[in-house]
Amino acid sequence: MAKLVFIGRLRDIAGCTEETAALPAHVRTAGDLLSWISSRSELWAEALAHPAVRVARNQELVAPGDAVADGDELALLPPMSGG
Amino acid sequence: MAKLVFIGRLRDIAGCTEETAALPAHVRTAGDLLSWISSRSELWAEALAHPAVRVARNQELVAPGDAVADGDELALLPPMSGG
Amino acid sequence: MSVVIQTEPFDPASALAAFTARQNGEPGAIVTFSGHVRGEGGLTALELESYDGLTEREIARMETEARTGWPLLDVMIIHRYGPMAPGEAIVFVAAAAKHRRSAFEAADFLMDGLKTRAPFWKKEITETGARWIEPRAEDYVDASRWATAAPKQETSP
Amino acid sequence: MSVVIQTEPFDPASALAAFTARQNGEPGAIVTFSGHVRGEGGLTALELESYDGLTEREIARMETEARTGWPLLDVMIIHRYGPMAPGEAIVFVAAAAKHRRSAFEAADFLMDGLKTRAPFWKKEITETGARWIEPRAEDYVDASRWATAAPKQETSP
Repeated sequence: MAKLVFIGRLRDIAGCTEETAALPAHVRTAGDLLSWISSRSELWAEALAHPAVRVARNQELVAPGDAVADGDELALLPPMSGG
Repeated sequence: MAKLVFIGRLRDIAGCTEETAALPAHVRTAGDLLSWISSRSELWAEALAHPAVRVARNQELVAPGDAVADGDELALLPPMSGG
Repeated sequence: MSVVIQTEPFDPASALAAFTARQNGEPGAIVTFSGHVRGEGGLTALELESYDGLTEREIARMETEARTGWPLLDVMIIHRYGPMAPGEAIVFVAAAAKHRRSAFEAADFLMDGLKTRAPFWKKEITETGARWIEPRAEDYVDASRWATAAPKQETSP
Repeated sequence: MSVVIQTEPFDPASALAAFTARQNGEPGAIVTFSGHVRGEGGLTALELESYDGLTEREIARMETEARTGWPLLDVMIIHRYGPMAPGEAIVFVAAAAKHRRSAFEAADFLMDGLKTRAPFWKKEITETGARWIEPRAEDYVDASRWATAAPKQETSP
């Protein structure tokens, strides 16, 4: 099982802060994770289509090709904006 | 007669702050003034050769082609540097 | 060098006082940026969300990038999160260097990075509701200026 | 808007406090530059000479150029002259705008102008004597950046 963390406006879409989920066998990378969540609904697909959407694995930013696995804390991050 | 004012390191060369001088007939512009003062000595020629040397007429910056005349306060300004 | 992420309000002038006081007289140039909540469009509050350790770590990484790219004598970054009122300071960046070009460029670089790469998420709260806001297109364009050329090192003292 | 030329020492942090206090919450971005006397090379004092009305008038002209070139909400310039000790502030520039790019560029522009076009003349006083100093070659190069292209206007709010 992995812990999915929803940040910012993605939390509004998820309707919750966190979710414990079994990653399907085909979800092996951060990019796979985004595709998988995108397939949940049109709303998710739209929200994750922005090129600045990122994934953090155990609170470290990862690239789309980086591995994700059961046991990870996987955060879905909408476009960041400080300042 | 014109009042010549020497600023910054040009005062060190002049040896005085101000000088009252009759402008020669051929000194009609700020550029003429610089040439005239340059002819006083090698030291003056060197000091006024820097392209950032400027003339102020009655406390307004003027261009080399601008007129100067008796009665003016003519300041010779070495390269400016604030900040 | 200091990076502080906090929910408490802070005063940019006091931050500049502290930053100046901790210099040893070496820097000729100190550039600061203060970002404030703008009260336009009926905004009643701005709320910034952070994400645990990621936020502080990514900002510390930007600070390291700035010090690698420019010959800086000191850097200070203060960033607020949580709810803020119009007029209040969100962010303060100070960069000290011998000469002004490095201080200007590093502060500019840090702000472009904070606007587009700092793990914060912003919600505008108005009388009629709330909405998440994201970097403007210009923010991404500004940030891209630094990717194309390595920052300059000073060529003379 | 304010331009002050003075012999008295001043504190950049207090200047930023005053500048921030006189805003009405509109500016999102405030950029400041503080220039300090560097104590290197055995410097005991820096002395800046001004020239009567010319100095204030030329600096006011630069301030107008900055406000013409960028959509600024406020500008503050404080410039000292006379003798100054190492570590003391020589100059303070603050620019306030809705967005940061205008504030950064205007402050940068003003400093390049002050370094090369402000009617001040600088003398370094060391234990072994005094010497007049002039802009570095880089200062003229920096200043020439602004002559080639008209400053940008902001394209969006």
